[in-house]
Amino acid sequence: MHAAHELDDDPDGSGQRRFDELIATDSRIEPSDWMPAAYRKTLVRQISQHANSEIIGMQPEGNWITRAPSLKRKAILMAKVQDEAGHGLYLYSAAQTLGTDRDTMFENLITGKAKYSSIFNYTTPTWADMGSIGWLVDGAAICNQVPLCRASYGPYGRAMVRICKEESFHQRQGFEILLELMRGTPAQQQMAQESVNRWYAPALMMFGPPDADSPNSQQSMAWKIKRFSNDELRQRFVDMLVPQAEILGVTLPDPDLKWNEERGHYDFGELDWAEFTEVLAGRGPANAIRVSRRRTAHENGEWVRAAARAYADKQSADGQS
Amino acid sequence: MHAAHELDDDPDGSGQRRFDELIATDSRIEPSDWMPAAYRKTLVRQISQHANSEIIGMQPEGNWITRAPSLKRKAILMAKVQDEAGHGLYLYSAAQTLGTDRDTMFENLITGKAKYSSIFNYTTPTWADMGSIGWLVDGAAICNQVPLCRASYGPYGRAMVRICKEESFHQRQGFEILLELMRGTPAQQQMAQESVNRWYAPALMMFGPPDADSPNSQQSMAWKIKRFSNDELRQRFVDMLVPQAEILGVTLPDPDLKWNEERGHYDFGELDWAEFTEVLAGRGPANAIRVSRRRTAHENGEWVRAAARAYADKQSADGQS
Amino acid sequence: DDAVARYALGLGDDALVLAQRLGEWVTNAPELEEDVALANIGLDLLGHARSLLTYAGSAWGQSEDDLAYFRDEAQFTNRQLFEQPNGDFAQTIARQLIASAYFIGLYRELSASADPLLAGIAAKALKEVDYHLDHSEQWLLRLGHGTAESHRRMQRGLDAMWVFVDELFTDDAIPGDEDAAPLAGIAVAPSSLRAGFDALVPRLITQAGLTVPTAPSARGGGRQGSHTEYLGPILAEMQVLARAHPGASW
Amino acid sequence: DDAVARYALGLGDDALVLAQRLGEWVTNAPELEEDVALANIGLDLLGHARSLLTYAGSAWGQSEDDLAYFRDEAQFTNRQLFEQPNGDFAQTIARQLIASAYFIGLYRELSASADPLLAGIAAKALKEVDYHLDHSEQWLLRLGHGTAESHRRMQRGLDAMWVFVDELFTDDAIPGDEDAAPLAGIAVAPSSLRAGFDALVPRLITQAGLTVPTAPSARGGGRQGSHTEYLGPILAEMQVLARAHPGASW
Repeated sequence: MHAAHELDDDPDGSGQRRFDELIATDSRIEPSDWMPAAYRKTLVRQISQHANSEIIGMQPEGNWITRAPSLKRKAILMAKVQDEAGHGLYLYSAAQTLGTDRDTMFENLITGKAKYSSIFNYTTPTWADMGSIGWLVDGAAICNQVPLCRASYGPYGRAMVRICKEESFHQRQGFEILLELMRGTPAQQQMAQESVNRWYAPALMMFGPPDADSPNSQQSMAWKIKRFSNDELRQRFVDMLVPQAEILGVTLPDPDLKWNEERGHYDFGELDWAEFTEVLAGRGPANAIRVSRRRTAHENGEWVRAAARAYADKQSADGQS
Repeated sequence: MHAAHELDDDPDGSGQRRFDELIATDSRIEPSDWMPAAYRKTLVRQISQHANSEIIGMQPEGNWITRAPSLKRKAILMAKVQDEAGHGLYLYSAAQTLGTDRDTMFENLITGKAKYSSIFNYTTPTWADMGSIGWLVDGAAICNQVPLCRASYGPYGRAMVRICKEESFHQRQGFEILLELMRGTPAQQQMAQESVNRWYAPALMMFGPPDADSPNSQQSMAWKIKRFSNDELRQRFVDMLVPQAEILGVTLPDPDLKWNEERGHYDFGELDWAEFTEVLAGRGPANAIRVSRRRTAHENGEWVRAAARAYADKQSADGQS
Repeated sequence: DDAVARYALGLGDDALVLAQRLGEWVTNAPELEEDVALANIGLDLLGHARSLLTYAGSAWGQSEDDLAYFRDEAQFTNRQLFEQPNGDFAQTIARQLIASAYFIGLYRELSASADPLLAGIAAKALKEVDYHLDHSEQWLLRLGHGTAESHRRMQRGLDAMWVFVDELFTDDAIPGDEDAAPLAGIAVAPSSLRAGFDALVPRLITQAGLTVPTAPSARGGGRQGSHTEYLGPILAEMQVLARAHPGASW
Repeated sequence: DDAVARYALGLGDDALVLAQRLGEWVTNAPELEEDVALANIGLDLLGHARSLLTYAGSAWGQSEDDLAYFRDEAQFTNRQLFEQPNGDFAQTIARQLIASAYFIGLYRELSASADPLLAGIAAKALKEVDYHLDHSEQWLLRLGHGTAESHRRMQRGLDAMWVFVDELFTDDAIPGDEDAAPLAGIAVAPSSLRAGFDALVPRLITQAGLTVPTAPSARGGGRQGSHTEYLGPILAEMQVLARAHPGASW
């Protein structure tokens, strides 16, 4: 167990010196390396939250698997939701290298103790939401995550490399869904625009509060877990979206959005952080159903897992006898 | 328990004499009266089969409650299926007066030991089947059941009076469903005709095999449980259907069907008794799902019934203390 | 009157969606008596829905079936409680307990509405929902005090459904009537029903040996067409046949 | 060729309907690994369905989506096993065990078909269904030998699904090809696969400590459009969006 590394495990300070050096030279910290307890704790929180987000994030899209309007889209959507489950498992593995076991993390999720990305507390009333989630939500996730591929903690950075590859695939698929709708019937175009109207601002808020209100960010940047500030990433995302929206022919729902020649970036309007706080506090459109749905699945499956455990026990008893 | 009446409970033959007299005078046998063991057994079999038929018969119609095409039809259908559950309960009560308890009868149903009417082993792929079941299946049931209102066993006869009233209401509703379809679009008319094509012959077979092949009927008629032979009832039913089919504008699927001036009845073609036997033997279109569906409901509800029992026990314990 | 019609529509959608959910139980209940009871409650609610939708539709030249079968998810204005899945029997009872207690307060007040049609519908419905509450209450007691498993499930059911309680009593839920003046005397302000609910339901829960849940509320917005992901599939099934034959009569 | 197309359609419908059922599990599985595994199997089957329906449709100028979304229940020619409800996890495993063992035999033979397209589809599918059988087999063992409850449920699942086995091997199931001659060398006669199935599946069931069921078979007739009452609601959900936007492309 890695817990042995913590607290009084670095009496002569050599662990800290080596850690600082690895960070300074942009090298990777590995599970067997000494690391500060706070660094470990920050990583566990971040990685498990990310895993939980993948798992809960299956639901808004899973909602449309049985109703996808073409077999091709059904296949893409099933594959995507399956990827998300895979990401969840992969990230749990990365977190386990830090000494926190998966059952605990999952238990924290289904008892409501652990967090997941607030964006998944929005609902998906229309098919176009499959496009918006891909284009906007996965798009924002990628902006967040690409820098994480260089995160100082090795297993996390490597997990992110794989995940980012799949996410950018997902983003393109989302863009294609919207493109197909915008090239379709008036009803389809309206469906696409209405969906983008709902998802645009929540996607921008995925980068977290403005830098001035984001107390944890500084330390994470010093540790090279995080590489860019919330506001930097948000700006990068908006700059990326505008030309894509033009290709799609959708209007981004922000009257203040315009090119700032001087800054070389798009200016954009104030976000409704009160809304963000509401959703974070559990009063989003779908908070009430997300965790309880996974918990119900887990509880209904208890007899299955019990059988698997009993069988494994019998097998290993047989092996020993 | 009524079992005390059986076998050696009529040493001087007075019970049998009184029973014979009641039957001869068309009077009613009541639960407290002496009755021959075979009479009791025949009744229990018939009444519990009838109850089981009502319970299993809920399924082919229950299939369309969530998809009924108008709110009025949805309401009528829900009420009908609910009536069938009520009939099942009511008939179980009548059978209980003969000393067989409900749990045993229900257990026999869900373990596949007890029979129910074969007609409910047909499926209801279209909405028009809600019409055909009402018009043809309930119609046949009424022909069978109206005479049972005068059945010699009191509780059974009285149960049938109530049930027949509701059944004739159901039959009219089925007729109305078909009438509405036949007055509707070509697609609706086709739906109605196709459904009648499927249900007509099975409905005629509901009266049981031809009299020559129906060994149990004679004794039942002597006991005045049954009042008309299978073939008599079938003829009555066909005679009733033909003018109704004309009003509907549907074709009854029997090329041999025609008025026989001499007999004063409609002649009709041979029925496919091999098909009847197949379904009876468990190889109908829906045998495989009917019993297992009710059994699943029962098993899934075990914890609910256990809670109700535990609560009742606690209540009565409290009452005593 | 358009505002009255929209008010009736909201109430009608509540009843319709819950009736549809209860219809799913038929042939699947834990015992035959419950097949009957749940169908009965569903039928009553369907009756309320039909009266309310017919009344709403009369303002727009639309029939109850136009409204029930040819609106899409975003046009349905039921509150979210009513679209929640049946879950196990305990969750159904939890949902019905909350719904029936809410309906009792609503229809009691509404039976004094200045709109005689709404008043009439409410007066008739009131007798029925009173019986519905009784049914839920009996099961709440049985499951709460029954076995360890039934207690656990009943509490879980309450926890899952309780988050939809606040929405029932939110005043912004009268669409198009934001300042509440135009429908004064006609509609019932949802918030005015809260005290009655709070005086009744927590006591029943406590009497059943269970705990009144405290989780944060769902956001709601059903009256504005915002729904949880459970409504879409309900409508897909409910509307499939009617939509396959547009213009047909049944 | 119309007969080949109808043959491909039947196989395609089998895969499509089963894929749709497996899709219902996603986000509801007993553990995340099973969300992944069941989605994986569903995806493979969906892939087979798409190839087969595309091939079938090419004979009639119809796309895979025309066939999947715009046919009614009576036009679906899947065998009844595939439309059966997921039930509990054990029932899903029972259904998948039977399906996968059947598919293995089918695709092994079909990969030698004189029709190069069918042969190609089958050869690709064969590798995948082999993994599917392995998955079911592992769970069959775990549930059969696991706990008393899992054993009971697994047996119940087998009992419920076994009645649909005979239909899989019924030769009259090649529509429009009653004398079997025109498709000789192209299609696989279902009855020819029975021996392989019987040599495999009963042994697996027995190894798991379970009993091979003996209840009478369901009548079948899926290839002729006869279905149990479970197919209608599947199609209502699957087709709802596509049908709401006729002629749209996605």
